[in-house]
Amino acid sequence: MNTQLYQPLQGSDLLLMAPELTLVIAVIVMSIVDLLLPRRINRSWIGGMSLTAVLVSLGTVIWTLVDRYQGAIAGHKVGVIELLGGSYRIDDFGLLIKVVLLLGTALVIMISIGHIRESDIQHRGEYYYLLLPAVLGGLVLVSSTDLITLFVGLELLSISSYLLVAIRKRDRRSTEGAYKYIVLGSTASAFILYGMSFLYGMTGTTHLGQIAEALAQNAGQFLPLLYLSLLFLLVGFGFKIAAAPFHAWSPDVYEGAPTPVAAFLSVVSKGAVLALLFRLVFHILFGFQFAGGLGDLSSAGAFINEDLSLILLSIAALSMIVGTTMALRQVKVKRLLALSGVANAGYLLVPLGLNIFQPAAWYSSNFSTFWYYLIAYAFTTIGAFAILAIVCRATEHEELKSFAGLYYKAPWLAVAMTIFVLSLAGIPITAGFFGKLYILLGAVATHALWLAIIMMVTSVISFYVYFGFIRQMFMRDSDSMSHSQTAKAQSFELVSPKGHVGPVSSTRIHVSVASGAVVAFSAVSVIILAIFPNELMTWVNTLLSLANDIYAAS
Amino acid sequence: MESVYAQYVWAVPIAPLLAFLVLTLMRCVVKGSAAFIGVGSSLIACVLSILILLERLSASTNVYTVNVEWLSFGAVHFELGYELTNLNALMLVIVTVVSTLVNLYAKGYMADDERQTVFFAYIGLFTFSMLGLVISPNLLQLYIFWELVGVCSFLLIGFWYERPAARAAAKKAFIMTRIGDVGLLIAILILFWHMPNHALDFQSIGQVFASVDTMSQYGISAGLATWIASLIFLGAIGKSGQFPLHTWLPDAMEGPTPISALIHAATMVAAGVYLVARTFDIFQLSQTAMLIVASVGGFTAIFAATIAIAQRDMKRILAYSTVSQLGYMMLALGLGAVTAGIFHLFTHAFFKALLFLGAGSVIHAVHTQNIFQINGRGRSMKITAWTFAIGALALSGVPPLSGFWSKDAILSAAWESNKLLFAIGVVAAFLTAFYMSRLFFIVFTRAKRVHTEGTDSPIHESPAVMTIPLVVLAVLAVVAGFVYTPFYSGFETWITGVAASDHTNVIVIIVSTIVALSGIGLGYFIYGPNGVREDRWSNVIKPLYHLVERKYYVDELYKLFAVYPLKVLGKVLDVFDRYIIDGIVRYTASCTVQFGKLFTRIQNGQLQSYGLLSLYGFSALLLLLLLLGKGLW
Amino acid sequence: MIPWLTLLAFSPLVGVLLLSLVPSDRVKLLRCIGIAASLLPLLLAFFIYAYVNVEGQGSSLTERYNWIAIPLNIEAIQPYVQSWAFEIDYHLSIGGLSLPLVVMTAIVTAMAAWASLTIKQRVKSYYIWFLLLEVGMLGVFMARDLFLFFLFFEWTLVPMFFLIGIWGFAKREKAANRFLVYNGLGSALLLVAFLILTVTAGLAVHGDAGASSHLVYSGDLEQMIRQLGDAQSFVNTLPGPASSFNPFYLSEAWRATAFILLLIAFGIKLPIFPFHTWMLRVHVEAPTPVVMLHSGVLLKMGAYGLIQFGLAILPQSFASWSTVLAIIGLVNIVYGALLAYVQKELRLLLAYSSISHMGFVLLGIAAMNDIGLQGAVLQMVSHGFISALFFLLVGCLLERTGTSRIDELGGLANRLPFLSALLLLAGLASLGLPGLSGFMAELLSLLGLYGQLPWAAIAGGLGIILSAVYVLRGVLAITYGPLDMRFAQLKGTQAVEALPAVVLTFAIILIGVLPAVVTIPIEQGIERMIHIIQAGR
Amino acid sequence: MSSMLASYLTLAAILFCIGLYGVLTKRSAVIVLLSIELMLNAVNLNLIAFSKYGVVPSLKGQVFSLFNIAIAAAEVAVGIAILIALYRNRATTNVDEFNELRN
Repeated sequence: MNTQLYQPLQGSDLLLMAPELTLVIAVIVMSIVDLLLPRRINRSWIGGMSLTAVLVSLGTVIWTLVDRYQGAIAGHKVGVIELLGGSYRIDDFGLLIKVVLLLGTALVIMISIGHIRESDIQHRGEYYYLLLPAVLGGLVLVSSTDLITLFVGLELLSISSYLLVAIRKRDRRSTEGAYKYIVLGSTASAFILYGMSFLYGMTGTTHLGQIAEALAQNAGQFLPLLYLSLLFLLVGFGFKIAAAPFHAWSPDVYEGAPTPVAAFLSVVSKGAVLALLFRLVFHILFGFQFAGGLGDLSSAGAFINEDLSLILLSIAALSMIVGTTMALRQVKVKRLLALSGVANAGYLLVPLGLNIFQPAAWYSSNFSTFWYYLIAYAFTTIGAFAILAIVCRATEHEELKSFAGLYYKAPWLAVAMTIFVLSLAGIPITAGFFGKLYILLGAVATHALWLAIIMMVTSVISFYVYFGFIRQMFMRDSDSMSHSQTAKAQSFELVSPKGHVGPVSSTRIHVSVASGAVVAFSAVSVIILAIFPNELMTWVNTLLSLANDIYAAS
Repeated sequence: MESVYAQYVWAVPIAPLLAFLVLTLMRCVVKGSAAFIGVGSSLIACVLSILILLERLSASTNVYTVNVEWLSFGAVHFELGYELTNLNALMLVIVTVVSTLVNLYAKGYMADDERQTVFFAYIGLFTFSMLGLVISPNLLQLYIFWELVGVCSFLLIGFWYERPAARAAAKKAFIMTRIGDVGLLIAILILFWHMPNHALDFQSIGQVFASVDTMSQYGISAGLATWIASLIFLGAIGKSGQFPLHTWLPDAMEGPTPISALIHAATMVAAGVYLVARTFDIFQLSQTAMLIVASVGGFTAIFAATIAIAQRDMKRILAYSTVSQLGYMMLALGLGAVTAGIFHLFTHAFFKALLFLGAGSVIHAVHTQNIFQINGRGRSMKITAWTFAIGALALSGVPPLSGFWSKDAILSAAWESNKLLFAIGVVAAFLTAFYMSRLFFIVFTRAKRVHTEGTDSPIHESPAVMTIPLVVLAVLAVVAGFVYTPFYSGFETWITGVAASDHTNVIVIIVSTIVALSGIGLGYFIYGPNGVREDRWSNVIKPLYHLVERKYYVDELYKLFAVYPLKVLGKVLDVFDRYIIDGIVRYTASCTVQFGKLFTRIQNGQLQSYGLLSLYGFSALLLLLLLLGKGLW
Repeated sequence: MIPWLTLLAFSPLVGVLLLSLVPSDRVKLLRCIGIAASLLPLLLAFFIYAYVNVEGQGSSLTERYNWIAIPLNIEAIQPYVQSWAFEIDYHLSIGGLSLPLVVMTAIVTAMAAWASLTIKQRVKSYYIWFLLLEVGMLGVFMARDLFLFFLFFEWTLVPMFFLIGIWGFAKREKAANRFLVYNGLGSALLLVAFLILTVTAGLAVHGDAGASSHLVYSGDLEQMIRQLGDAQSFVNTLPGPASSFNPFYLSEAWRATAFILLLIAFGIKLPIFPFHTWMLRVHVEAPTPVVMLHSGVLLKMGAYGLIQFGLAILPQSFASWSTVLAIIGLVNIVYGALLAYVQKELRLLLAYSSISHMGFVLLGIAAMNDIGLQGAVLQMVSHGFISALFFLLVGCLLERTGTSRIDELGGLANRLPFLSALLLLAGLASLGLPGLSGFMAELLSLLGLYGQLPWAAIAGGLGIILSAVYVLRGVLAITYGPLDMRFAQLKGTQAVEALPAVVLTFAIILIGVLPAVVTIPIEQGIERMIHIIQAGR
Repeated sequence: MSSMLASYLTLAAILFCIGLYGVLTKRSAVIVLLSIELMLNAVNLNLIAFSKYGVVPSLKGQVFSLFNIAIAAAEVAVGIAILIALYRNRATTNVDEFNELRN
């Protein structure tokens, strides 16, 4: 084993790591070129270049997946490929998550191309090639099975994100947000590390599979320590995914960050860490599962599974409640979306937290529901951020009021926003609805009824929040006349207080091609995902096996 | 014998229905000839029903029934159809004759009203419903038409809708009768579930309730029969204005007078009596129910008669008289004398319609209903006065007018079974004679003593179109009684189908004659042309007089014990709904918002407090694990 | 094979498409398209009604396509099954109780579209949302898959939100919000209940039991009814070890939970007593054509769901709770009536009267026999027409007088005879006059209930008196009495406005005279349901 | 042996707590960053203690701590950079005054 650990990278492995390597090369090339080119030369092409890099990376991931899928239906499933002494692995879990991450990044870059102005961000080249290491960190994160690799990936993602938030360095809010982010983020990293150190201490290894096996053997001895370390880990990761009560940074940071970066944080960063958490949790769960045997309630492992599930679901429930209720009175759109991200982190935590190893349930489709919700969430949120970028640019403030009368100014944008809003609220017929439905199915199938009810009730409360956009877009005028004045004015009219005065503002809203494409693509995807999920979900289900792809038995 | 006309019974109600439809749907086209259509259609119905009656008189044919399925699923088989019995045939004639005459009369009475078309349409609808009620072969169909006549009555009471009083009266009529209707409805529910095959037709009811044995054979206990009968009677109480649901009937006089004659005197209000007679089999099996019917009837007879003594409104006096006479009929039924009850219904229909139309004729001329304002001015209307006198005498029970015979039949039945009820009947008869003579003398004979109005325009007799019905009805009021005298009981046999013996009872004849004459005499003594003034005697018994004048405060009691509590309850619930139920909803909503605000407050921009929050979260999770964690325990 | 039901459900979309192509300033054209588009489903509904009645109910139309089939992970039960999927079928059917409700929906919607001529602002988007709402309503009454039903059910919230929020009266946004959140809560609980049923009774086993079986979680209504009808044999066919424990078993606790969730979920829509406050504001704030739909059709979705997706699936629970249902029904009837009695605003009066009338539906359901259920359905259809007519007239009234407060109006029969006559007729229908639609509905409900709970039926009779009290109070106060001088100049009714009123009146009278038009098409469906109930006992 | 481990762990825990305390209470932004370093180093101490005296001693812990040191350096570098940018905008390093982003 130890000899394997120091096994160098083989030539053939290069191909397997093509997605990551593409990004690495692109970053290096771009930074060098950016450094060498004279100042006066326009850097906008760098955006296109980084987009290309991400798309190439995405292409290789999809190509690998297609390959593996064809293998799977032909009957010879391609197994997990372990690299670098088992610390890095190419499996279907990682690949599927990478699709979401890369797709999300690509869309974020497209928003940026339409959104970022020279006046705003002086170093546009830097901006674009900082996005790549960030997503690269995400890719490493979801593929690693060793605490060290994992931590490196996490920090790559985090540090790049800190920088991205601070990219508007002349902006007071941007730097303030970045400072908050880095202080709290580093503290969270310290928590994660502290938790990891105990895991290592109990097992003497940093390989996830070996940790799981060792814990299955001797968890009973170190139970308080194990719980403590798990708690430290959960606090740290909870911070990274902005789950309540570790969410407080996210509204401030999102508000400070440029809109595309906020989108990146809420989708790519959150998705990658969630995926990692998924893997981590299932390692521990599976470890006990294999030690105890099917439905064996006597072992300590079964209890640990239950407790872990309880903790995760509590965080999930709290996130939903806090995220939703805090958003009720929120008038700043970015903060609102940040809080929506808190609630959605809660929803995404549910498939992780469901205790599928209790004998009462045979349900084990956690990953496919998780993945479906993640991609639905990615499209919806990025679409919403794209529109936010367009609208706030036009109205030059970021309050909910900036959406007022959008229907008159840009009807199609309003329609697209309606789709995203419906999806966020979980109303048919959108991907958001089906995502929640599938998660809920799992919750009910594993008899976590209390969670199902909390989930549904919070999503109903969120109706009020999200329909606030609709109220603004369709029921308000874009002039500054506030709602109360309108209502008052109309209550005096007895006879026909119906309807509105019609389109008043003639402010044209400029929609760049790239942003428009993101909006259109996201909106269509949200609908398509909802109506035709069969193919995609069959793929996921055929490819993925919880036991093989997530659990890294050494 | 083959029935010739019986198979066309369906056409009897159809004629007025067509009139209604034509008048409603083609209002603009037929505007001028509304009265003609009304009279014509009811005349057709009248002729046809007389033919049917004659046919049934000449040969005692069997019950003729036709049914078509109306609604059917599972165990439910509701049928619509018609049934012809002797009782029905008689009722058909009563209804159509009165209806025809009233239509004719209304042509004159309503000549000036611009909503004539509507009026005749309503009458058509009413006649249709009443006829449908009469020929119903089952209880459900009867109930349907029962409600329809109710709504027609409601519409016609409120015909002059601008008057708040008419609005209130219409509403009251509908709601009060509805209370009774619900009783009937519940009776139907009970019957439906306890009758074999869920049958509701009268023939099956007759079979099941033929005797105590058959009843128990079908698993119906005596107690249940009492309940059914009482509930049916509750329906009758509402419709026929029996105590305590009588208050709507006097108020219903806000409607046009022809309507009062047709609906609130002759036909609809008698439907209760008809209903009891029709379901008499059930009543017969329950002593309790019979006693209830008799007591309510007897009490109402005397109760309403006393009220009538002190009223000043001409139509109201007649209305209370109607209530009282309906009580009489109920009394008869309660005593088991179905024939007597029906017979009184028959005679009462004519003379009471006559009285109302006569009153209408006077009112039409003098434009007031207050008898003290009319104050003898009716004397110049000769035909009206004479026909009214005939009606009053018939009602008072002066031999040999029709009222005498029917009242006699009831009193003799009472004499035979219950002396107390007989006494009540006699007192009521005396009071009837008294208040009728009071009414007649004040309106038609009193000398003009006070001129309330400055210029007293001369009073003319009403046009022929109004007086002809009066004359016809007067004739009927005289002769109708000879159908069933103590010396001839063929009518009873014909109605009940059981051979009956004559029931001559000399004592009763003598008593009732004396009572009627003395009542008239007392009335003449007080109110005659040279009578003493009313306040002489009314002052003597002032409290009692007030009590009677205010109708025993029944309306006030209703207001106190039904209307106000309902209103107060409604208001209380409204507050409850607004502040408690909705309050909880709003409170929940605001709690949610407040909960969100709680967290928002932590969002103060200080990164260190964010860190602290996370630390608290960490501790909370630790606590959760310590408390609930299964692994640690 | 023409997919008639799909055509019916989605035919309003034709209108949506056309409307979106027309520029928004051509108001007249937009209105024509809107109305024509709502006539299209009406024609189809009539056609289907005739077709089903001619061909007999055996041929009741059904359409079924596989739609969503999400494979589920089977690693946890690998040895016992080959595959496992979660399926949502696109399954429409007109059988059961649906047909009369579908026809009613189509008629009321078309009439409401016609009545929407009063809408002056933003006509284009109004009709688009209006037609989208119709899709949802028609779909609700035809869906035979729990989740498909839910999709349509939940979808109706969105167009309603817009219709209330944009075209409503002064406090429209508040009303829209409250409508959305309150009803959203209802449908959220509904979804949980549906999922409980799906993960237990919704499991179908295809193929042999043992290693080669294919499991399917599905929300198929028929299958669920079948399996719950014969719970014992169902459990035995399940895969896996014949252990004492089976995750697919619907335990008593879960059954009760599902029942209560269903009751609350549909109860909010119906609405039943403590959950009714949301509808008051909608009645007052929404534009009257929308209230026609809301009160006429949307409330019926709750009642329909309670029967088709509650009673049919969980007959045992309903049977053991029937007394409670009856009591709730009685409370609804009396509470609604008493509150209607003291309202000063006609629209609120009608809202409370809806609560009262829907109480009869609950009584019919509590009866648990064919008579009661027929009564309940009849009441749904009848109340649909009556309240639509009422609100149509209220709309005309508001248009003219600017108020619908009872204490401000009076004597309108003088100036508006036609409108007043219809108002009176609607009132009479609402208080259950024979010959109009309400009578047979209430009679059958009570009749059925008497067979089950005699005391409740007798108490329900009280409601009949109270309904007369409040209806007459409201209607007579407006139409009868002396005419206020303010209204001396009111214009009479125009033929354009009169048409929908006449159609609705005709429907009310038709059902009153021939209730068989409603009862015959649902006879078989109800028979089946009764069979299920009796088998469950 | 295990007593050695316990004292190392206790020391690390104390360090971690001091660091956390510093992060949560110190007003100077630089000291806050420094406190984070303290926390990270507490972890390193932990790792090395485990790697030497742990239940299953192995070299991996030391390798891990090396990675940590490198990453912590990067983190602090970025942190200081951001702080400088922030200082340029605000002319203060007082953490309390960084509260422009709030509700």
